[in-house]
Amino acid sequence: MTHSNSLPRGGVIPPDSSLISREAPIANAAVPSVAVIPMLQHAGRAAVCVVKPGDLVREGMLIGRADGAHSANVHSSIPGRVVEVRRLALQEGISSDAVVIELGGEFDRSGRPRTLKGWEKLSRIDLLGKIQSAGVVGLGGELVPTHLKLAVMPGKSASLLVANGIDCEPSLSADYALMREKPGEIVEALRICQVLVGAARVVLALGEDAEGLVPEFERALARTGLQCEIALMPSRYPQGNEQLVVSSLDGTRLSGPHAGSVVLNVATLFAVYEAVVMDAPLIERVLTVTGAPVAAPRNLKVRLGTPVRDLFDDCGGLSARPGKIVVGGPMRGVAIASLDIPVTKGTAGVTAFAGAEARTPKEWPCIHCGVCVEVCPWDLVPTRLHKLIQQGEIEQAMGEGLGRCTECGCCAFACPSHIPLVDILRTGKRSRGRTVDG
Amino acid sequence: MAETSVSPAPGGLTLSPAPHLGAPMSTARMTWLVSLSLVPAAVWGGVLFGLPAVRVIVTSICVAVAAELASSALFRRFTLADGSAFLTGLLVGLLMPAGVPLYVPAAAAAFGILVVKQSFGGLGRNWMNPALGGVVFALLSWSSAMTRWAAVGDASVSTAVVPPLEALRPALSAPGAVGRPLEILSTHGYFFSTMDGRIVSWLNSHILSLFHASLPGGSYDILVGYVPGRIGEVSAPLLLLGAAFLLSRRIVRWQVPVSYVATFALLAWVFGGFAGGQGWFSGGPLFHVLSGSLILGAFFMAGDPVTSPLASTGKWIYGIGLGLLTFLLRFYGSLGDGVAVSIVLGNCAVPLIDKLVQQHAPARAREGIG
Amino acid sequence: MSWVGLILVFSLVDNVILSRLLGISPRAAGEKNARAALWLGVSTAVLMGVSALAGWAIDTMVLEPLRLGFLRTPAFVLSVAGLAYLLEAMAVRISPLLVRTSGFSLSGVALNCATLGIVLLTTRGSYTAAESLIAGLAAGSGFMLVRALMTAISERLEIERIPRAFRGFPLELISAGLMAYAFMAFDRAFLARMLGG
Amino acid sequence: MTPSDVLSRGIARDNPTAVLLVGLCPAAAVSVRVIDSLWMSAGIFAVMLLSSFCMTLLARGRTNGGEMTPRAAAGGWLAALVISSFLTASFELVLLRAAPEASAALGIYAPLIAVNCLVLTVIDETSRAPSPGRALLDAAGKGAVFAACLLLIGVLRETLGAGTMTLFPLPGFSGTIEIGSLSQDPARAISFAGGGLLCLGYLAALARMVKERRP
Repeated sequence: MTHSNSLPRGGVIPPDSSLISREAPIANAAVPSVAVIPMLQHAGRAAVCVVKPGDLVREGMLIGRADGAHSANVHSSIPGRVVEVRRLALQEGISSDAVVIELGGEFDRSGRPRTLKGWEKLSRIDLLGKIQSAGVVGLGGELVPTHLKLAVMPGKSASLLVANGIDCEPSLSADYALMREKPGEIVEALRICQVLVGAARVVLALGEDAEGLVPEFERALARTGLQCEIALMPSRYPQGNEQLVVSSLDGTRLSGPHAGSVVLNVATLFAVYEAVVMDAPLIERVLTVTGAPVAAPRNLKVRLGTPVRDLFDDCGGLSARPGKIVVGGPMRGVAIASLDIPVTKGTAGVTAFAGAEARTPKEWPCIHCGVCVEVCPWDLVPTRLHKLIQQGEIEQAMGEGLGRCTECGCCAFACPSHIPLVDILRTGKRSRGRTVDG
Repeated sequence: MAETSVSPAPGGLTLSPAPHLGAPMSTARMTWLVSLSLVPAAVWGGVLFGLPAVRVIVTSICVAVAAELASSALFRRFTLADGSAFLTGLLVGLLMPAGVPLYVPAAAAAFGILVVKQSFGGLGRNWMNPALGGVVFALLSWSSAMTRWAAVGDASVSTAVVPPLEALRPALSAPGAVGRPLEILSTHGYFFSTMDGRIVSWLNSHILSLFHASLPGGSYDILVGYVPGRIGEVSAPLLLLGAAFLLSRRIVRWQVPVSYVATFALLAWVFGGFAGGQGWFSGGPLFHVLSGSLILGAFFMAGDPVTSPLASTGKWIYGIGLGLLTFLLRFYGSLGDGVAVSIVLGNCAVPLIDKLVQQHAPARAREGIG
Repeated sequence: MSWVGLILVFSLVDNVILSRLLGISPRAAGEKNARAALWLGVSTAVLMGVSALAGWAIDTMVLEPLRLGFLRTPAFVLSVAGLAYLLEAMAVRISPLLVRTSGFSLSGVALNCATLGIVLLTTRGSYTAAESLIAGLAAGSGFMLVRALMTAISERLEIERIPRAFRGFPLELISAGLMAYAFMAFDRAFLARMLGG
Repeated sequence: MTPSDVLSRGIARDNPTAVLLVGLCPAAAVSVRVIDSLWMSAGIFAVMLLSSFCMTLLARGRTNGGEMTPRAAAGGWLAALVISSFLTASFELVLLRAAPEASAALGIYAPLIAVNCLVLTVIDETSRAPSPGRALLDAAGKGAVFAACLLLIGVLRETLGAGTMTLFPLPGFSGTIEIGSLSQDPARAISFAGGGLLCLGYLAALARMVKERRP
């Protein structure tokens, strides 16, 4: 069962700057000698640190306990000794405590034979508990604890369960690489989730460029007997967005969060598999290291807490002095000031830009060309919104839909006047006060 | 401009907001490319009408640039680099007849830049096309000077000095004028080039006779643009060449020009025949599309992003409205060929069109929730 | 002149704002509300139509027979003010909320000036009662059409960065001037050709 | 709603520049010739001052310092309209006698003086003012500014739009000055209604600039 669905409207096709061979195997990144593990790697409040300097920690040991509904557990990704707990600036305006661990001692898991645990006999509560305690959060970017998404009200069931295999950014291919290497595991995790939510319809959504993976998945599905459609979607950014995937599948217009549908990124599903079947906490993830200055861009499996600096060493180093380093992809990634920023659960990729690419182009006046209106997937009028915000008319802008903006970056990408529309819209949203979690 | 958080980090890394990719095209480049794509038509006009035409174009460009510089000094911001003043000057020049006294293009360019554009804060903020605003000002002020045509070819034949479209109106009111526009012109002694005579008669006798069809005299001249007229409007093929370039680079969107020309041609075909003493469906759509400044106006001025609607629904409404207005004003109006003034009229309605189309958009989004 | 001609002359050719310069005032904030704007438009057209009719009645039935022509101005001024007051009172009855929240008003000075202008034009033009009514209604529609266009333009300009000296009323006037030039395409010769041929 | 709110609704009373400009709009319609601007200014000036004077007399008899009741305000408003319209009618008659040609040129704009924004606002202000003498002086000042603005617009529009200056005809002088070659090919568009609106717009911008320079 394979069918194509198009983006309801808008979207852009950015130049594919992924310089990596998507087909190359995922390489294991070197274990960092010092891991810096922030307590804030998820949507809610930062986890409460449960270790202190001098403590010895084992690989996969709990070092931060979830604090509140949207918070998640944090585990040590390496064995060793806690050197210090310090404040770390993650990005503009956001900082959290981070545990600094110096590598030492033995690995409990890595390199040891792994035992599969049967999960069919476990209760829903046990399954959700395993996922929760492993600190699994949505790895596609939203970083909401996964057990919350899977906790369907008793007696109810979801209408739609989607395994989202579309990479969230144009030049990242970590999700693709994971799907190529672990189709069985992903399907198994999908089965677990289906047991939990009991959806009427289960769909595996793939990008058009991943058509080659369809036979492999069909075999895996046949083995397990899971009733699941495979849907191919156009590779137009931001097709990987959760709401867009759902509305493409439903054929409905865009609206707020879809009640009754559960969308899980394939990396998240793999983490669910590890948590349930392997009893392993989330301490590593696959990410893409790319960009012109990177000598050998590739997909890496990286332990959380590894500094970005180390990743480049695993990719043959930097061939040129980069002008800008971005955590994430080119459309939504956050530029970082220092290479010491660690990899966290949300890091789907690291992109380096050469000096010339990093220069911000000259800004011209808005000429009302309407390209931003054309590309906005959310039916907004970014040119009007940004002018309203600059005039201080935030309420008016909210009335015209500012709240629906997901900062996907299409408008600013397409703007011929190079107006930083997303930045202005984001400022407008922030100035209206922080939105309440949940 | 907007306060963006672009700053070099201590390690020499740039910190700028996402997205980190951008459009390769820039607004200034787009504007200069529009000017570039007008060059072939401008050169044709220069060759056809000689030195007077060059003088008109140079005057209007110089005045436009000077006016832009003056307002730059007043508002303390340098805006010449965006190319819009040059383009306005060029368009004003192209919309003038070659024989016009030079103060007319000068006044039109100055009015366009200072009143129509800079009073509103410069490029992107004006709601009326500066070049057309200037031209309409000139049309209203100096209507007779705006019809001082320059001769093409054999200047001793008086009719060769008037553009076909202008010659058509008196010819139509003469008794016994029946037929398609070019036929009426021929029977009233309108002068076409000898080249035209040779090519059309060869085509008629060698090829079209096989299909029992014939072309009226003047077809070749009209198509190639070997006729009197405003400097930039005469050569339809060269204008279309420039337009094709702009469309292919997505500098001009196709919706407005295409719906504009199509609506106009349809109306001219259906109703245009009445003026020639005939009934329905007998107008000369091709003649009317190729004569006057319709193509120049549709692609280079109606397609101007600043003064056309944002969304594509609005663009269609705008284009169809322009076609209707141009039809009415060309067949019944008094201001030239009706193109300049109908686009200016259309400009007046653009903010309202945008408002109505946008008021529609949130309603659509609400449908999804409900 | 035919009915169509009469309507076109009073709505487009001799537009109250663009060619008579009547009824111009800085935009009222209430007009942002689309429904209020529509209401105001309809009632303005009605006010102008009824006033023109009343003006005709006063002129031909009272002032002419009694040879009181010199009293025209006071009579018209008072009748327009009275009618505006009446219509507004009716609007308050029909939809009190709309009137209160939107700044809906039929008795503004500029509007009264425009209405009086219409009355003067129709009575001087020696039209019949029906023609006066139609002319008034047409003038009112033309007034509101231009008002709607200008409102949309100034709403677009409102959010732009514009030199401070020009913000607001000055640009509304300049925009109206440019629009007046554009509307000169609809002249009497155009009407004559279109309706005659 | 009391009729005294009428003015505050139509136009902000505390913004004299806006009142002046809104009042100028209908007046500018006749500013095609300098002479017409002069007659129009004269009409506005006379009607405004005389009706203000009448109103102060009336108001003095009626309100003895206390707050005006809505009914009194309504009566005052009606009185203002009656007075200004009768004075306007008188001005029309005078104009018809003194300068029939100007009367024709002013057309419907002469009776419109009765409901001119500036005239009504000034009448309203003077009838409320504690010291009528001062208010009348104030009104005269406003009338002078109005006349100057209208004259400026008239001169601009006639010189640029027609290349002439039309003044009073005197013995040995036709009343019209032709300005060099400009009268051959004037920018006729400036003498159209649109030109009047543009002049008003730039005048408004100029007024804003002057006001901001001098806080």
